[in-house]
Amino acid sequence: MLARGMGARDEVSDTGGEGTMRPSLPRPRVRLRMINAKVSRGGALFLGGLPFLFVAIAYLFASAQRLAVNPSDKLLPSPPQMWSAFLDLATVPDKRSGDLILWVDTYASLLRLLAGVGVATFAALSLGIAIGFIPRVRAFLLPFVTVVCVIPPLALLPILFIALGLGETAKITLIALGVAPVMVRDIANRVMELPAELVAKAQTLGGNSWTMILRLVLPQIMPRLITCVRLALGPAWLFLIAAEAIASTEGLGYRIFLVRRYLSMDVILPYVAWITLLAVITDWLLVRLSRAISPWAHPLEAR
Amino acid sequence: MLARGMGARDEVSDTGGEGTMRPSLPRPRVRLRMINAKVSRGGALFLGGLPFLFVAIAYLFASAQRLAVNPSDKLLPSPPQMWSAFLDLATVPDKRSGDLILWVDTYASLLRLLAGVGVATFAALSLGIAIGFIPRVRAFLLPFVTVVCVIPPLALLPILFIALGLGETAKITLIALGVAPVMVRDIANRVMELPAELVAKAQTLGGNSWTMILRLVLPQIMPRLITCVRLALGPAWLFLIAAEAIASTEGLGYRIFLVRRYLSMDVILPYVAWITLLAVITDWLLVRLSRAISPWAHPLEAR
Amino acid sequence: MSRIVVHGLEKTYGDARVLERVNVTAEAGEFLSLVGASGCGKSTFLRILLGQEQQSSGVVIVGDGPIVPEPTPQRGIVFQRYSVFPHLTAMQNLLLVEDFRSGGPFGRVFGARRRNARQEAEAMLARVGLAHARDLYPASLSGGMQQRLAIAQTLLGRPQILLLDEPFGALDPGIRAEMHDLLTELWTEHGMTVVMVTHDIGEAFKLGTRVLVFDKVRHDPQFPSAYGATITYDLRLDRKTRASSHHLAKVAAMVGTTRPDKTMATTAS
Amino acid sequence: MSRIVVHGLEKTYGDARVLERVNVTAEAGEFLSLVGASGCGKSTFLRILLGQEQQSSGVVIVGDGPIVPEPTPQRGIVFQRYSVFPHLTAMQNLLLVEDFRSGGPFGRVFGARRRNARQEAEAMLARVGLAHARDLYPASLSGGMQQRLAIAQTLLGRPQILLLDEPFGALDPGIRAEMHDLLTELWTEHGMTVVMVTHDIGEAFKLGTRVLVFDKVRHDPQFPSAYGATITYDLRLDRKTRASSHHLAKVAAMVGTTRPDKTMATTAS
Amino acid sequence: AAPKKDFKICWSIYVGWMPWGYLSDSGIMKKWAEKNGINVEITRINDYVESINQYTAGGFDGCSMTNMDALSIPAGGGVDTTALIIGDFSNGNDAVILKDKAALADIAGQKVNLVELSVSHYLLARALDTVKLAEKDITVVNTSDADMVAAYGTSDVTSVVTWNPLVSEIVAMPSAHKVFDSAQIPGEIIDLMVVNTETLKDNPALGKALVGAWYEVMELMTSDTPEGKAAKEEMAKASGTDLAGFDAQLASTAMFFDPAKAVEFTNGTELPKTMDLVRNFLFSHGILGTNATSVDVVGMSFADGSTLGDANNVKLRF
Ligand SMILES: Nc1ncnc2c1ncn2[C@@H]1O[C@H](COP(=O)(O)OP(=O)(O)OP(=O)(O)O)[C@@H](O)[C@H]1O
Ligand SMILES: Nc1ncnc2c1ncn2[C@@H]1O[C@H](COP(=O)(O)OP(=O)(O)OP(=O)(O)O)[C@@H](O)[C@H]1O
Ligand SMILES: [Mg+2]
Ligand SMILES: [Mg+2]
Repeated sequence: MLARGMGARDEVSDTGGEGTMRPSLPRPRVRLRMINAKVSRGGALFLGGLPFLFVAIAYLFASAQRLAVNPSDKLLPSPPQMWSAFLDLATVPDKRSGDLILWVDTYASLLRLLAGVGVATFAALSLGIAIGFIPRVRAFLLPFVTVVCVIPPLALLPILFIALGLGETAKITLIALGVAPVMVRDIANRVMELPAELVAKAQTLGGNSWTMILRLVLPQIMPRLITCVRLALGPAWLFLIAAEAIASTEGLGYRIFLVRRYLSMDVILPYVAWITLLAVITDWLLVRLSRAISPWAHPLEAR
Repeated sequence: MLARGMGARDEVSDTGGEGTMRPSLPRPRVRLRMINAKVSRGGALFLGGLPFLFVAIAYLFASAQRLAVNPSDKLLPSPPQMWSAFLDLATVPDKRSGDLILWVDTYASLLRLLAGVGVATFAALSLGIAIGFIPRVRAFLLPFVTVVCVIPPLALLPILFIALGLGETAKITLIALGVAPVMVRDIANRVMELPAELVAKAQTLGGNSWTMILRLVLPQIMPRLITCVRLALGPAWLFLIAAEAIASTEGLGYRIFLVRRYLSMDVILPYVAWITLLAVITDWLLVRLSRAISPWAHPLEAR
Repeated sequence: MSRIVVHGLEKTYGDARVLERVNVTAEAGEFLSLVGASGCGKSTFLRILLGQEQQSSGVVIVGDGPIVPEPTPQRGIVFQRYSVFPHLTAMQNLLLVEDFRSGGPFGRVFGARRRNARQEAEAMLARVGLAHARDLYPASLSGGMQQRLAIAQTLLGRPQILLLDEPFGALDPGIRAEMHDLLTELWTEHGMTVVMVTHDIGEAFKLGTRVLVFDKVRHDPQFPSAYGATITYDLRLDRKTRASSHHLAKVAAMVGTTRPDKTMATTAS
Repeated sequence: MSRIVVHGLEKTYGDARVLERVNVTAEAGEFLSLVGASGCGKSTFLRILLGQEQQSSGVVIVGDGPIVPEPTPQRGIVFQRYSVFPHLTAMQNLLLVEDFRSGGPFGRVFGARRRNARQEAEAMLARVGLAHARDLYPASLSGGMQQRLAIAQTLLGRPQILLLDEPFGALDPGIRAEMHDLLTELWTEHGMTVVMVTHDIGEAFKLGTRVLVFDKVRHDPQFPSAYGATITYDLRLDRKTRASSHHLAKVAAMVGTTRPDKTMATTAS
Repeated sequence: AAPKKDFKICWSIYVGWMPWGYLSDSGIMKKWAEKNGINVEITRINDYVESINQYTAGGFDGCSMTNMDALSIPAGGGVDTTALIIGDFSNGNDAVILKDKAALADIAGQKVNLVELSVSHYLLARALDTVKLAEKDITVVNTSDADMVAAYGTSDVTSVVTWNPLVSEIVAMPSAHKVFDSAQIPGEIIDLMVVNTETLKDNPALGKALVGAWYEVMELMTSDTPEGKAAKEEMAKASGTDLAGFDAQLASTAMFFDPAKAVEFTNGTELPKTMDLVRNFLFSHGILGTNATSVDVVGMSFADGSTLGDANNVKLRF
């Protein structure tokens, strides 16, 4: 079950001088229990890369096979095809508008995403804390949020668009409505999980509901909130794409939707890859943010 | 900020005899801090009902207004219209197929949902635990799952179809792919948050990786898994509807998309309400399940 | 003002009765030492005095009227399982006290007041021997250090009633003695009422003005949790009794002799 | 077989040095009592022996070879902050030991073996005075009861090396004495090696065959965490020394006199 | 409705409606609006159904749609609607396509993928009539238009009914056989620009501006000038294809470039007959409003003043 040769972390040199963190004697060549066998940096890079490599190879293989049968197959274009289509979008100004389509799309989409997720995060923070911390607010809002959570927003699209128009507001609202309820519930759950002792203690120190929220709940919930945002970004992209598919003139989702009818996978796949890249960068930034804001939640020595 | 008259829990009768849980003297009429003021059962029912009441009134008002202008307005039908449309679907056999449409749709959708969420739950459990518990699997799969988490599955639909066809498999896969990555990440996070002491202790008692998973990780993660499923049900319905919009002959999402073609909100709204009802019941069942499986996580006396 | 009156207190969890017929009156400024077998309900009693839990029946009067059924700054607590705020360093944990006390809209004091608070916190840190750990988060503190931090935090709150649940259990004898001095000092200075649970009979006698023993008087071998514990011994200490090893031995013998599933006779260590 | 050899052990966290130049050899069957000021690194030392943490440098040999850097059934532990499995009742917590030991694919034993395990667990529950709490979850147990459960669980595991971190701190004198007896009994019976951290010097002398004092010898007032603690006193106890109040007073005086930010002289309480 | 100055028109991408995008981008609309003293804002909505829904709900004053959808959605929804411009009818743009089968009759027993209740569905019904089959002889699978091309690529799908540009995408695949198209029922699938009747009555300027701008573009498109070619190139680009592709689509669209031809079509006797077929199709599929008890609930009026259906409830006017 274990990849052989990966347990090689015991091969550290035994020259470590005084004060170094490494043991000064070579460690025994023991085979640790699976859950204790740590992975070196290089090993992690290698292992983490494997699944991507596998997918890439599978794609190349399938694409080559399809293209061999039908050279103008659109479903699985070859990497050069995708690259040239992507480059076109990124560097060749659009004939009609003179814009560099990729960048215009990216800018528009990121703005919407930021606004939508921002609103949702704010709602999660304020409502989540209120619901989790104040029993009356919980009694008041939790049933409603629970129900709203399961209403598929896409089914109510017509009402949403008619109430809010087809502009940016509706799109941002769709994203916010799409991701906020889950976030609110999650944060509320976490607030309810705060140790009762800490809350009691804060009260004996003179904390009132408001100052406890500021000084106890907010900082303790922060790392979770960031995790929450990280988990919400996936659905947020989904709603963004859905919103842009209905009414807009630019945006990553709009472009994908537009070319989907023609099965232009040579545009769709690079766009999806680009979205993925953007999302991964966001995710990484959020992890950094969490470490910066809540160092206590990320001890230096992880288990 | 507090609803007056809601703090009335001190008006318990002082006739409580021996051995009763109520205090035998009337409690002082104190005004508790917001976070401590508990809400009585009736109060909770009343408060919890308020938002629904508010939405209902807002709807009735808006609907009446639109219907006054145009009696056959389709956007916000009146409750009797919706009720009769719903009743039709539930009780009158379809002219073409002879089916009771509502039940056929419900059955088809629930089956898909169950299968999709079931697969996702299984993946979350197995992958989540493996990623959270075994560093090598974490190094191997976490980057990939993180990336997959942010790829909007709807953008890759064409590939999904071609690979899996248009049948049930593709729909179930879409649902599973849509909700699984977030669940996997969430469960993995929770497993990583397990107190290091408990894991160390289990090892000193002779637990190996497998038995620790069975006896320590699995039961401790269970309540979270159920919460996870509860949170995932919202997105799952969304993906179900999206999947059914693509190619199908029955299902709740199919019906909604079909009648959206002529803005039959008198069908859409009851269908959405019906979905919501089903989802709320599922949610409630899951809470009961969690209490049954993990009584330790739900102490009798909540804070 | 900080008088405590408990009358006919009873506490049950479901079927299990933990405390019953507990009656005790403590004048302002008294120092009550609570001893009793493990699991007999001492922490539960403190939690009720704190307002974190409510009695099942009976009256609890704190100060001028019935107890406010929620924790207030009037009553301070040190929990048995040391609890400090994990997201704050040792220093910040202490500064938080003044921040909370100010009750300002930002939950934080500024300017001169903050500087004062910082000085006070520094002094307190030094007194509990944590000056060098000023900037460590609780996760990096040893068990005893966390406990000292929790005590320091509670003392900084200057409660009128101080509830201590085995506060010195995790401390080495040297530091324990220092903490005894610190506590005695603050107690004489501020005249607060103290209720302390301890398993160290010597400590109970050294610090308290009164020693209370919790124990079960009734007993059902079939269903051990049918009856709860109550106060079986209430000893007022003056300088003479405090020193009397007779009383000490008596209390020591009482503690731990009525465990519900008792199988052998025990003596105090 | 269950010999422990520690040579030149050093442990640092970032800049802070907690332990340095720790050398100790314990033969199989010895009972080491560890005492020392709060925060000096006793728990850290135990965690290293357990394999939960790794030393920064130095050699640790357990049994026949260098320590396996992960917890194994060879070594049992009772943590300072009592930790039992919150999702299992008291009884289930104890049954888990046999389940884990069996290592079967279901993580559970069946039939006669389960019946035996249940009997053994019942007996152990009764010995630690928890028979009546058999079906309670840890959340419903008092601090002392959880601690007893943790001890019972660890003892059921029959480790060759038993690591105890202030195991009896939360127990009343009566139960504490019983637990002393229980531990001594199992120790003589199974001949395991015990390393116990305690703040109760009396306990250290009563139970141990050897008392080790951890303390700092070097000191930098500017940067208190520059130097770590080491073993400053190593006393082998035979029947004579065990009773000697001279040695006891000496150790008591050593403990808690070298706190990094020491401001006053202390004496043991 | 009181007279007003600002109007909103929406359209969606389809070969016959591409001029709406062009006349908005090129400023022709602005010119005509100013000439009539009003403002007209033209919005493209990517999703065709959503554009009709928005119009029906009152979000827009006018919208591009087919005759069938105009009858079922706005008119069926009580919104009195006038077909202001009859732009074209489909003359091959909609088609029934079979995979590996060449005759329409082979469709019997197959699963047919199409956008249910759309003009494709109507086309299928008409096609089945010609080979004496009924809908119960096949299984209709609702398939979203966005996924039609991809769906055709899967092995489950053996027959589809759809419209351009999807038809040309699919027909380009080697296995595809077009077995029936709208050229066989000419004039029955009509692409309109409809406006709210009341708004139009109170604001005749709107009608003038829209019609004026539209026919200016029509003229431009037919003129053999560089400007005309440029205009068509832009439309081609906007619909995601090139000039050749766009021309190919135009070839199967009977555009009324000449207003007179449109008037002639409107006045023709075929139109009421077509609308009768359409409303029967809608009624039999239960789309004429849920409370529709007969085909006659929604009335239509024609250029000659004749009506079809409930004369007291005329909601669609040609
Ligand atoms: N993860 C960590 N990061 C930084 N410092 C740490 C960490 N863990 C422990 N320390 C430091 O190591 C020192 C020793 O801690 P340890 O818990 O071993 O003390 P101890 O002797 O068990 O004390 P006590 O008697 O109070 O339990 C403490 O000063 C503590 O601040
Ligand atoms: N939530 C609960 N549900 C059921 N029983 C409980 C609960 N909390 C406490 N108990 C029971 O109440 C009894 C008293 O517990 P408590 O913590 O007050 O004991 P204690 O005197 O503080 O003991 P120790 O000295 O060990 O800390 C215990 O027997 C415990 O099992
Ligand atoms: Mg207690
Ligand atoms: Mg320690």
